[in-house]
Amino acid sequence: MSVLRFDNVSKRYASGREALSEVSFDVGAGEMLFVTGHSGAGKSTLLKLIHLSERPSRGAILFGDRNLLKVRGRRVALHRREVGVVFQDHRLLTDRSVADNVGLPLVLRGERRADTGKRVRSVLDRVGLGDRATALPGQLSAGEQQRVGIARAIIAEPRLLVADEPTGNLDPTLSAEIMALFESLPERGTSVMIASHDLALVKRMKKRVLVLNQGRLVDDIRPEDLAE
Amino acid sequence: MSVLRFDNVSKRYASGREALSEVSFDVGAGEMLFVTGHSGAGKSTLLKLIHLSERPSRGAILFGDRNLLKVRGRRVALHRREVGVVFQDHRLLTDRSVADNVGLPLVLRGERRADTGKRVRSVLDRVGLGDRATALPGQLSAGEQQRVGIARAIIAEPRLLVADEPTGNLDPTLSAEIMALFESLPERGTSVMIASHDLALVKRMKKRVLVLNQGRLVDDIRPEDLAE
Amino acid sequence: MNVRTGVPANTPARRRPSRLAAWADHHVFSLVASLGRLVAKPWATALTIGVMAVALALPLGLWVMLGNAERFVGDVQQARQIDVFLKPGVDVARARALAGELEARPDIAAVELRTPEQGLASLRGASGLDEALQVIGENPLPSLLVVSPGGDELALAESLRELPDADVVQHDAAWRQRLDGWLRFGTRFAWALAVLLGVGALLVVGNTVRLDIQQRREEISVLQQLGATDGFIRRPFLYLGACYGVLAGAVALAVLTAVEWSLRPPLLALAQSYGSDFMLRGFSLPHAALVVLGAGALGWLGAGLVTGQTLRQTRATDT
Amino acid sequence: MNVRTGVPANTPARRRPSRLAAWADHHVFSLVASLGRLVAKPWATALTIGVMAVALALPLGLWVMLGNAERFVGDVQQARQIDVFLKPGVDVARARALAGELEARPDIAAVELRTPEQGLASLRGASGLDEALQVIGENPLPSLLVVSPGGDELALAESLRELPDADVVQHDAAWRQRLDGWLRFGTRFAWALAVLLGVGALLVVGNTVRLDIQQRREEISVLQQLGATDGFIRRPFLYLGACYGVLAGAVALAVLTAVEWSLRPPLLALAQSYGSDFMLRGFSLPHAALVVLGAGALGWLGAGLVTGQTLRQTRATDT
Ligand SMILES: Nc1ncnc2c1ncn2[C@@H]1O[C@H](COP(=O)(O)OP(=O)(O)OP(=O)(O)O)[C@@H](O)[C@H]1O
Ligand SMILES: Nc1ncnc2c1ncn2[C@@H]1O[C@H](COP(=O)(O)OP(=O)(O)OP(=O)(O)O)[C@@H](O)[C@H]1O
Ligand SMILES: [Mg+2]
Ligand SMILES: [Mg+2]
Repeated sequence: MSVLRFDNVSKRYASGREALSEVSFDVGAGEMLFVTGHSGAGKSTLLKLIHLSERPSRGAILFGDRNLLKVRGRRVALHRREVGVVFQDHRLLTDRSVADNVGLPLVLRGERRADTGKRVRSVLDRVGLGDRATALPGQLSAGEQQRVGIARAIIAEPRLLVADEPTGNLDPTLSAEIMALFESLPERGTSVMIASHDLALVKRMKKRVLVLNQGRLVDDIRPEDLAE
Repeated sequence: MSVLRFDNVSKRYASGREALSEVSFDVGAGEMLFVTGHSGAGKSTLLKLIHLSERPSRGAILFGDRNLLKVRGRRVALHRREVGVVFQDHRLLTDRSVADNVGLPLVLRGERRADTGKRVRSVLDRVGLGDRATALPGQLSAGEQQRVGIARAIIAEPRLLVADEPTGNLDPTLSAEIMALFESLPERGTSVMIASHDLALVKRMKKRVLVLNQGRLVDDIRPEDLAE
Repeated sequence: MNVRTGVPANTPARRRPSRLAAWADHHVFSLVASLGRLVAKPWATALTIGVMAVALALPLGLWVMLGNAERFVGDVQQARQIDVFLKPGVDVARARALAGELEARPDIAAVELRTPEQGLASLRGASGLDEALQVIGENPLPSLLVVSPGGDELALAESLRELPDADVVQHDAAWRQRLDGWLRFGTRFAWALAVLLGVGALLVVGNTVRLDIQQRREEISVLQQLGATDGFIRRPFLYLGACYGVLAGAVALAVLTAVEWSLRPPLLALAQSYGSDFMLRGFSLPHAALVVLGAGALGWLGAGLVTGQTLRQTRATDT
Repeated sequence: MNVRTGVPANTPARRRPSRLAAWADHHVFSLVASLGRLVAKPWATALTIGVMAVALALPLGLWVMLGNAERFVGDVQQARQIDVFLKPGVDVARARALAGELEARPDIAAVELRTPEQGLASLRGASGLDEALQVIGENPLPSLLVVSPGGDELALAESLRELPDADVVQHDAAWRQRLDGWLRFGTRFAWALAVLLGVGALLVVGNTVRLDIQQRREEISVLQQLGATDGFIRRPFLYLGACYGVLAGAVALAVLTAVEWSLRPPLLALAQSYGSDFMLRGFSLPHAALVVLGAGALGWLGAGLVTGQTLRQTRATDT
C-alpha cells in the first residue's frame, strides 16, 4: 500500500515562479527514498506540500487514503502530527530547552510533559546530544541544532518522516550515523523521504532516488535498476 | 605580513562550555585556508571572534596591527566593515530585496544607494543569481539564500573574508563554482578563511587546513607538507 | 558522539494518559510559563502593565467621579431650602399649625417657622437699616416657613405654591439654573471623555497584546507546523493577557485610591460650603475585586482576539 | 547557473562620492523607508497612531480646558456686580454725583443708580407684597448703586465699603465661596488627571515604539554585525517615531476639535446663565502646528531612547 502519492502536482508561487511542474510518484509503506537536484530545483517545495506548509497549484496529493487538498482547518494540525519534519532551517523554539523542543510533538499529541522525559532522553542519546538536554538552542552549534531538529522529528514515530537537507551542517562521520538512524526507521513503520544535495552520500545509501531539475521530476532511480 | 594572528585564544561561553582552548595560528596576507572539525568543535566560535560577535575569554587576537581586545564602541562597526562574513544561518534582512541585501555593505561604507546598482548586479551574476535581484529572501531556496549571503560578504572587497559553512546548502557542482570564486579573491588582496565540514571538498582544494577537535587546534596542515 | 540505532528504549505499547490529566497539565504549564515570561522581563512587563493600568484607571476614575458627583448633587439638593412667605393675613397660630401639617408630609424633611417679629428682629440685627425700619409703624413682614425638602425639590416647590396660605414661594431658581448648567456641562464633558477613554483603553490593551504576540510570531508558526491546534497555541497568550489584565487592574485601583486621597481635602471643603458632610467614596472591596477580575477578562479577551488574528495570518496556506 | 570568476566588472579605482551626498541620500532613504513601512501595514499603523493620539489628546484637551476655564472665570467675575446701599440720609442728588465719581475710577466698569422710588416700584411689581408695602407710609428704602467691577473685584468691594456714604456693600460672598470651592476642586482634580495622563502618554509612546523596535531586533542585530554604526541603525527608527508622532498629533487635534464642537452648546448655555457671552476657544493655527511638531519631536525622542536601549542589549559583546 502506498503511504504517499503525488499525481501531476505543480506548484507556482505567488511571485509567478513555477517551483514544481507535473510531478508524479508513489512512496510505499516503510520505504526510504531520496530527493536530489540542484539548488532551487524544488526539493524543499515538494516536502512542504507534504506537511501542508504550501498548497499545490494543480494536481492531487494522497497521504494514505487522505486527499490533502481536502484537509482544512483543524485537521491540518492533526495531519501534521502524522508527519515528522526536519526543517532545512531547524526551526527550534529559541526560548525553550533542547529537551522541551524535542518533547514538543509528544505534548502536542496529548501526553503530559512529565511523562515525556524518558523518551526525550533516549532520542537525544540517539543523535549524540544526551548531555545537552538543558541547553537553549542559541547555545548550540549549527550541527547540534540540526540534530535537535532530527530528534524532534522522529520522537513521535510518525507514519512519514520528511527531512530537508538533514545533514547539511554535519560532517561525514556524523552524516553516516544519522543516515543509519534514518535507515532503522522503516523497520518500525516509518517511511522516510530525504531531500539532499550530497550526491556522494545519496549514492552510498543505495536507496531509491528522485531527481528534480528546475521543478520537473527527471529521474526515478531504484536500487534494483542500478543492480541490473 | 600577517593579516590575522591568534595567540593562545580560549573562549568559554557563559554556560561554562569551553568552545576554544588555547588556539594559536597566523594567517598571511592573500592566504586562503580552511577550518575543519566535527560538529561542535568550535569552528563557528573561532570565526565569531574575528568579527567581534564574541569576545575571547583569554588570549589575544591581532588583525593586522590592531589588537581586537581594544576595539570598543564605534570602532567595532568600523572593524566589521573590513571583514566580510558569510554566516552559517545566512542572516539576510527579510524585508529587503536581494539587491538591497547585497548592496548593504557598500551603503554602510558611505556609498549612495543609486551608485551600488552596477556592482550589485555584477556580484549577483558571479554567484548565479543575476535574475533574482528583486526577490525577497523568503522567496528563495536555502541554497539561493546562502549565495546571497556570499555575494554580500564579497561585494565590498574586504581585507579578510570569513565564511562559515558557505556550501552547506549547495550541491557539489555549485560548491565547486563557489570555491573557485573564493579562490579568485586572494589575487585581489582578500584573505579567505572558510569553516567547513565537507572533508572531500577541503581535500580537493589543496589549501592550508586548520583542524579543530573539541576546541583545540589539533592540526595545521599546509599543502607544502602534503606534497612532501 | 555515539549515535545509537536499532530498537529504542521505550516500550512499543505506548502509555496513553487520560486526556483530562494531559489537558490540566497543559493548562497549568501555560499559566506557569506565562508568569515566568512576565518575571523574566521585569522592565518590559512593568511598562506594559503601566500602560494598561493607565488605560484602565482613566475610565474607572471617571466612573467613580460620576457616581460621586451624582451622590453629591443629591446631597446638596437635600441640604437646600425653600422659603414659603405666607399671606399677610395669616396669623402666627395658623402659621404654626401649617408648619406642623407640612412637617408630616413625606417629601419634607423639616419645617422652621419665622414669625414676622423674628424677621424684623433679624433684619434689625443684620442690616444697618435699623433707623429706616424704626420709621415703619406696623410690622409689614409676613410669616415665613423655611422648608427643607425631603425628596424632589422642584415638585415640592410647585406643590407648596398651591397652598392657599402661601403668598410667595422663593426657590432660588438662578442658583438652581447655574448648578444645572454646571452639571449639564460636566455630564457632556464626562461623556466625551468617557468615549475617548474607552476607545483609548481598548486600543491600548489590544495593541499591547498584539505587539507582544507579533514578537513571538516565529514561535507560533513553528508550533503550527508541528501540528499544534489553535487552542493549544492560543492558551499561553490568553493566560498572559489575563495576567497583564489582573496586574494592570490592581495597579489602576492603587492609582485611583491615591488620587481619591489627594482629592479628599478640597472636596470636603467644597461640600462644607454647601453645608453638606459629603465624603468621596472610593471602591468597596467587592467592587475592587470586580474591577480586577474584569481587567483580567479584558486582557484574556484582547489576547484571544489578537491571537486569532495572528493565527489566521500565519496559517496562510489553509485558506 | 554560471558562476563567473576572475577579474570583476567594477573598476579598481573605486569612486568615493561626497560624504554629504551619501549622508543626505541615507536620510532621504530612511524617511521614505519609514513612510513605506507605515503604508505597508495600514491596520497596525492605524492602531499605533490611534493609541498615541489618545495619549496625546488627553493631556492636550486638559490643557485647553484649563485655559478656557481660567478665561471663563475671569469673564464671569467681570460680569458680576457689587450692590452698594447708601446711607438713608444720602439724597438722590448726592447719590447721582457719587455714581458719576465712581464711574470715573479705573477699577470700575459701570455704575447704575437705583433711587428709593425705583426700588419701591420694582418691589411692588416683582413681589406679591404690594398690600404690605402700601401700609408703609414713608419710603424706607435707601438709594442703591449697582457697580460693575473693572478689575479685582474683592479689592474693589473693600474700597467701596470705606466710602463715607456707603451703608451696606453687598458682595455675594457665599456665591463667591462656592465658585472658589469648585475651582479649587477642579484645579486639584485637573492636576491629578494631568499627572496621570502625562505618565500615560509617556508610557504609551515609549511602549509603542519599543515593541515596534523589538519586532525588528533581528534586523538590528544583522545590521550591527555587518558594521552599521548606531546612528545608521537608529535613523529609520527616529524617522518612524517622528512620523508616528506627527500623525498622532494631527489625529489628536482632530479629536479635540470634534470634542470642542460637541461641548459648545452646553457651555454656551452655562455661560449665558452667568450673563456672559463666553465662547470655547480651541487651537489657533500656530498652536496646532506647534502641537503637531511637538508630537513629532516626542515620537523622535521616544524612538531614540528606546532604540538606544535595544542597541545596548544587542551589542552585548562590546562591554
Ligand atoms: N515562497 C516562495 N515564493 C516564491 N518563490 C519561491 C518561494 N520558495 C521557493 N521559491 C522558488 O522556488 C524554487 C524552488 O525552491 P526550493 O526551496 O524548493 O528549492 P530547493 O530544491 O529546496 O533548493 P535548495 O537546495 O537550495 O534548498 C526556487 O527557485 C525558489 O527561488
Ligand atoms: N552561545 C553559546 N553558549 C554556550 N555554548 C555555546 C554557544 N555557542 C556555541 N556553544 C557551544 O560551543 C561549542 C562550539 O560551537 P561552535 O558553534 O563553534 O561549533 P562548530 O564547530 O561551528 O559546529 P558546527 O559544525 O555544528 O557548526 C559547541 O559545543 C556549542 O554547543
Ligand atoms: Mg531547500
Ligand atoms: Mg558552526
